[in-house]
Amino acid sequence: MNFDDTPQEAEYRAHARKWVKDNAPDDLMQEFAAAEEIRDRDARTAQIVRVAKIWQKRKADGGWACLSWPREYGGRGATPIQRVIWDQEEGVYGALSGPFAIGQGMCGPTVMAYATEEQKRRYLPPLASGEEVWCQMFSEPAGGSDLAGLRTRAERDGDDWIINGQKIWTTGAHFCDYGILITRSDPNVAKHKGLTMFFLDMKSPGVEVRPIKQASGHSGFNEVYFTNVRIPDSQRLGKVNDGWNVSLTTLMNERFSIGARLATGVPEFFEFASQTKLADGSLAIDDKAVRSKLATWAARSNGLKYTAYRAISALSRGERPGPENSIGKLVAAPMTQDIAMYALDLQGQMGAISRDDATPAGKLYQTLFHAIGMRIAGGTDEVMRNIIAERVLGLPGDIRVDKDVPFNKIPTRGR
Amino acid sequence: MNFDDTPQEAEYRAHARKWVKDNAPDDLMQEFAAAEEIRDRDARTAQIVRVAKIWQKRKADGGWACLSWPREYGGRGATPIQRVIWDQEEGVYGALSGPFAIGQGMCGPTVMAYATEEQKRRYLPPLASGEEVWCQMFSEPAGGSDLAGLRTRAERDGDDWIINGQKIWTTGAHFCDYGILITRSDPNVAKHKGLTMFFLDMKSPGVEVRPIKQASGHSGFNEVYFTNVRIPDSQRLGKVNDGWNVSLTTLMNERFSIGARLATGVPEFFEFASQTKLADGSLAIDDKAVRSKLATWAARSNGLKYTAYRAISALSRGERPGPENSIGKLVAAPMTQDIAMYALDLQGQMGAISRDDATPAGKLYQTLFHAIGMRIAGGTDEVMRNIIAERVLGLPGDIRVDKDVPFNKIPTRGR
Amino acid sequence: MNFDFSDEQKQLRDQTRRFLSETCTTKEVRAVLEGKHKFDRAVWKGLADLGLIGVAIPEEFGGAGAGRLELCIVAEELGRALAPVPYSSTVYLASELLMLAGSDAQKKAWLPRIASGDAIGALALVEGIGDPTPRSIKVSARDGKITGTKTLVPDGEIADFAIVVARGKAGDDERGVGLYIVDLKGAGVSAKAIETVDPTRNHAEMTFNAAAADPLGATGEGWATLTKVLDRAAVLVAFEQIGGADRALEMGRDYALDRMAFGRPIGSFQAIKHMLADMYVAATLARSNAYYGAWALSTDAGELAEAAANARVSATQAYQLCAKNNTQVHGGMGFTWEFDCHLHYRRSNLLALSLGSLTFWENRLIDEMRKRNAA
Amino acid sequence: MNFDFSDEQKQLRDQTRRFLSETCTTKEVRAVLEGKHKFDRAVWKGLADLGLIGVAIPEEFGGAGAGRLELCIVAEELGRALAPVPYSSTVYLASELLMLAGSDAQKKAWLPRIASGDAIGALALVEGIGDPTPRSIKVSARDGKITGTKTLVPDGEIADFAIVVARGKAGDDERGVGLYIVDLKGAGVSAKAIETVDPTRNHAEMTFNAAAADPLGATGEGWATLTKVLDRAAVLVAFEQIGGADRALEMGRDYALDRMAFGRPIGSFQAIKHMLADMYVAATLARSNAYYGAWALSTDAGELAEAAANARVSATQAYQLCAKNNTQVHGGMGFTWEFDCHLHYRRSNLLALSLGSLTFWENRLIDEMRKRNAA
Repeated sequence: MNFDDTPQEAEYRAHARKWVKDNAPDDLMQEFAAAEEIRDRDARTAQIVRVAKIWQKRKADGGWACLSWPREYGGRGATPIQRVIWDQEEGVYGALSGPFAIGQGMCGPTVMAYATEEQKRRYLPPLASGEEVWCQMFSEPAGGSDLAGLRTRAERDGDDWIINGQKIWTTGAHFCDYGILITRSDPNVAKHKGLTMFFLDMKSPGVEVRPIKQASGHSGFNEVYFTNVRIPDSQRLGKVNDGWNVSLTTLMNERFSIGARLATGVPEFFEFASQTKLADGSLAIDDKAVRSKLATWAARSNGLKYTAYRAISALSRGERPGPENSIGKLVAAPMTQDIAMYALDLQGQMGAISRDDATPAGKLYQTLFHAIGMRIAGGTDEVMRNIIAERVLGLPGDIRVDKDVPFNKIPTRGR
Repeated sequence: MNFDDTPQEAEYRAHARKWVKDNAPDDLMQEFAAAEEIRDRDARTAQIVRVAKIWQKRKADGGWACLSWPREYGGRGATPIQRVIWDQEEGVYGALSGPFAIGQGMCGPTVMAYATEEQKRRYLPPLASGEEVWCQMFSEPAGGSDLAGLRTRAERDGDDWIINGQKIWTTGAHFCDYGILITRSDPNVAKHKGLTMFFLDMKSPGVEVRPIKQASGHSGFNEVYFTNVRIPDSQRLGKVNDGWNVSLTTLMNERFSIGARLATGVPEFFEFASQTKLADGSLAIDDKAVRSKLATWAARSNGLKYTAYRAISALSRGERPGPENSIGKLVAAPMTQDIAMYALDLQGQMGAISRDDATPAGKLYQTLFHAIGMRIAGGTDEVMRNIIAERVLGLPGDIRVDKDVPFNKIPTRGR
Repeated sequence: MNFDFSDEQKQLRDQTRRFLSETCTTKEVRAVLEGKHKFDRAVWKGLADLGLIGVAIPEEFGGAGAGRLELCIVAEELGRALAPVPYSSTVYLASELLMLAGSDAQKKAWLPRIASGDAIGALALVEGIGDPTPRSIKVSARDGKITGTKTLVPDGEIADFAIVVARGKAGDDERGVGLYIVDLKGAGVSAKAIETVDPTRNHAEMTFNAAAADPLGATGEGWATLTKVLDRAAVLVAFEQIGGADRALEMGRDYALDRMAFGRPIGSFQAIKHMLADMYVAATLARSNAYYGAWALSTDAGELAEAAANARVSATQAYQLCAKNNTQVHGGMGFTWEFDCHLHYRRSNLLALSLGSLTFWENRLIDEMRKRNAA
Repeated sequence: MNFDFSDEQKQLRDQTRRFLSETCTTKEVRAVLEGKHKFDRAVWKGLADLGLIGVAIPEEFGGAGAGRLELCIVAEELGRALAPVPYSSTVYLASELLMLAGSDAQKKAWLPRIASGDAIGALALVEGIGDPTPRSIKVSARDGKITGTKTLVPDGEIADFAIVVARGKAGDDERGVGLYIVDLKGAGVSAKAIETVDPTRNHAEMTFNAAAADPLGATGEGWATLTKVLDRAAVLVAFEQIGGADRALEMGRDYALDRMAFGRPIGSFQAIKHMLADMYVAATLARSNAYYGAWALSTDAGELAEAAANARVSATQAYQLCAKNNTQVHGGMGFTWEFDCHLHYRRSNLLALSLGSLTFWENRLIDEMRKRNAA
């Protein structure tokens, strides 16, 4: 048991480290941080994407973009563990590539699995190099946890499909060039059996992107409306009505993010408690109630870290980590919410102040709202528990009353 | 808003208080407490029942037994609020009547609703006066939360029924004279539709009572085995195959116990924390971690107390309290378990000692095991949450895959 | 035993609820949230016209002369409706302080104006991070002038007068702390808006620069007076919280009944059912504890401090749980600005800190339990 | 990175599990529970024969000369099997104390006998309610004789020797505390059985009346030595706990798959599914934290104290949760003596207090986090 690289891994790490050192984008990081201060959403986005593209292109030129992809599609055929080593060495600079995360992490693998060779050679390299940005359009107002309940229609019209409907929670739609889109192509069959996947140009006529205002007041996501949008059948991914299986490729890649650092709120709370005095003049971290809570949170946070290390070790042995890695978000999301509430409480009435530089726990204030989304995005706490119960522990699935029922016969209102 | 009696209530209370004062069974209480020290189960039970019968008979002679029952069946036709006032005035002495609780609280109302007039006049007065003791035989190894899944068979044989099967968790079966029994009379129909209720003499040939050893090592409950036990059809309660509806009468009365004091562990923990010093020499109750936990527990415990007061107020206005009173056990049971574990923890390694007079939290040690049963008896935590969700909040019932399936076609093994 | 409100009080509840359901929908709440106004004047005026601001103010000072139980009723409805009005500052705090410690002249000067809705009051107490203690009070009151900064004053921007907790004598203990009435329209007062988790309630940082101050009661008695009024106010805030908790529970229940997933209402899944059951349990316990607080408040019982702390701990936990779980039940919709879930999430987190943190009230509950047991 | 056990270590695990599954079923555990023996001699002898008692004892003292990682492996399996043997007392505590602080003669005297299974050791530390501190040590060691009472000594009745924490010099602080080897077969020693929550593990109150004592290391260094060994032992107990947690989770999962209610396996109800998912999460976090502890233990890293506390907090919470929830999943069956649920419920509550309470280890974790951050 050790934390050491194998000789090959060590060599790869040295190589990556040198490249990062030689190409360190500290200037870009400053611009990236400065963008956070820009209040206008479009201007802020523009600056973030501009900076991201510079760094991504630099990585692509150096051979570090999408490095586990085949060379012919813009990668370098790296192993999963090499990918992890790169991520570790890229470190904080990895944040710069945020705008490409979904495109490269989810759309790319789907295109790779289902597009024609010609399409792959056309679309994957610029996706890898950041020259073109992709988004993923799955969620709908009526299809959240029940993704297959989606209603966006695709109707065949000659060599094209006509799309009408609405997607929601689309990250980056407002700055993306392309997107993958799942639609309902046959409402007369059971819900999983009538879906078809496409990719499309986000500038297509009839596509309208609108920002969603979140509970916090910020706008990080979009709604995308489709009005008679025309997609050539050649941009279909997978077979007609086989979109559910195609989407599983995409989603499997969503959950396959080993060692991705989830915000747990623990370091922030530790720092806060180490600096903040309570009403009786004592330091918060000397308070027994604070210590007891922090110890539990710290142990859970540490547990996530070392669970990721175990997964990396499995990768290093050439194994593929399983669904047990889905515990990360389930542990982190509600915990950050609890931590934020407790940090506010320890400050008394001043804890209510929302300007994040105004109070010692200001950063934790933002978590109060961030946690709401974190507990839902990519599967609610309840869905994650179901996944663990069913896929890890082998317990039965929920009873499916809509199984084998034609989609258009499934009730849409509870009462 | 006040805690005052109406003039009528005050008069009733004064009357009850005087009687209790004049007849105070302090001598019986001593014998009752002494019985706890007797290790032999039968001898202990015999002493408890003997003492209970003396007090119950005294109450019956004074007109205070089952006082809400009609006079012709041994009661005095009191209102529900008068019953509550009596319970308050009887106070700690009420514990003496423990052996009659199930018979008077559950069997009596069922007999009253379904037996013949002759039977009622024969059986109810001695049940009220404690001269005859009754038990309730519903639960089975295969029918816990799913009571209607029971398997004890009743087969018609002329004017009799022949009973074969097994009941479990039968309180008091070893000292009871009579019992009510629910059986499966028709396995070919859906499970709720093939049940029939009876009452029987517990001395009937073929009835065998065996103690159950609990997780704690104690034996408070019994299994009851039936081997070709013969019950005359005249002892049937309700119609053939209508036993499910009859059982609802019984169970409704189980849950209708207003203001019944549930052990929450809070007073014991408060006393413990006020007396126990921690490793740093400080009193536990001065420790911030202890205070925070205790405050939450105390507020929940107080909440139960004042919820009972609200129910009593509704009774006083002539209203019938609803299913919202089922929160008591759901709140108290897991809380006592948490409190017990925490009390043991605060004592360090010595907390593990099981002799209840050996450590300051000795009483709380017993709670560790008591809580296991409390979280299950009369409906598990999960069943109680379902009841609240469905009957109070109006949410849909669970999907019933065994609805309308003949009982003998329902699978009995999960894999 | 009649551990419930009277029929007349229930009528008051119905009347208040009707008024608020007509004039104070979430449309009005959102107008304040989005900064269109600093509070809702129409609701405030309506409350005054119905006699609800001065409900507990004696008739001789222009009020309705009813009791504290009626205040509890109104508080619950305001909490339920998320009313964006300075009721707690003006009524639970300023008005109660005046009634408890004010001279006849002071009462005559302010109470009628409060009752009529013409004067909004505020309590200027907090001077920094943490729950206030006598030691934390540095703002000074000398020669009838107040100087210093109060870092967070609820309704500070919209109030007409404030009761300022200030140090009237040297030292750092309770003996030097007094209460002072400051007319905020006078010289030497400035207020800067502070945005909090719940912008539907106004907050400001207030700086006093030799502002004219009228002592309310004797210096040295200020802290004791304040403590007593905070206990009373705690019961009333608990009623706001149980009103909010009930509403959040209803919202969650309704959404769970309507929203379909996998061909079923999501309320048919045990994960959702049990989440809602837990909310119901917390809300019920909190309501019962609030009722006990109401009894102690209305009778000025010796148990008030314990009952108030008990009510606050229970109500804070219940409202936070209900608001948080309601948001979770709503899934992605709960994460949008458009749905009302975040309004309760915001308010629950604001009220959790009002008049002192959960930790503060937990400690107060234990202290009072010990006192009672020692007695 | 290879943050996992090696293939050889995994073979050791399989071998240990096989041995225990044959010789240490719950039938054997129950024999001890019901008082038929004070521990299971056959299992103890088998462990010795397999070289598992002396697995970490150097070969020169009769051991297998393997490392602490191998100990972790064995510990997990013993926890899983609820083994009723004095392994933790003898191996994690007595043997480790001897190896850390013993003279060559002391090692020669005891370690080979430990490895062969002929000598059972115990740590006599606790003198009353609460986690031990230097101040709590009153048992005295004077002129080579120990006098006083240790209120709870794990394996006290069955041990052949004890390492007694005693006060060798006047005063009440750490400087007077030393460790002493006492042969329990000698004069002046008496042991009285004490029943605990888990009677499958022996406990006794031990009284020393001028019992002959052999100092283990210098007086004044005793507390530091003890602290270091408790940290090491904490990692090993955490492995026992994760073994138990995993087994309790499996039992709950298996029962949920088999047991039918309402025509479905109870494991198809979300309330049960999610309870089991939460158990899985806790057990997984605890396992990962235990592995980090194992790394720190095996390398004697500077992070050991923090890693040990982290492992203990996590493992205690996980095992208590899994054992408690497993019992709840079993419904009425979990409340019977006949089903094995209570065996884990008992053991989880015993181990939660071993080597110090959860509160103790929580505080130690925070202290160590602060030290690291200050450095």
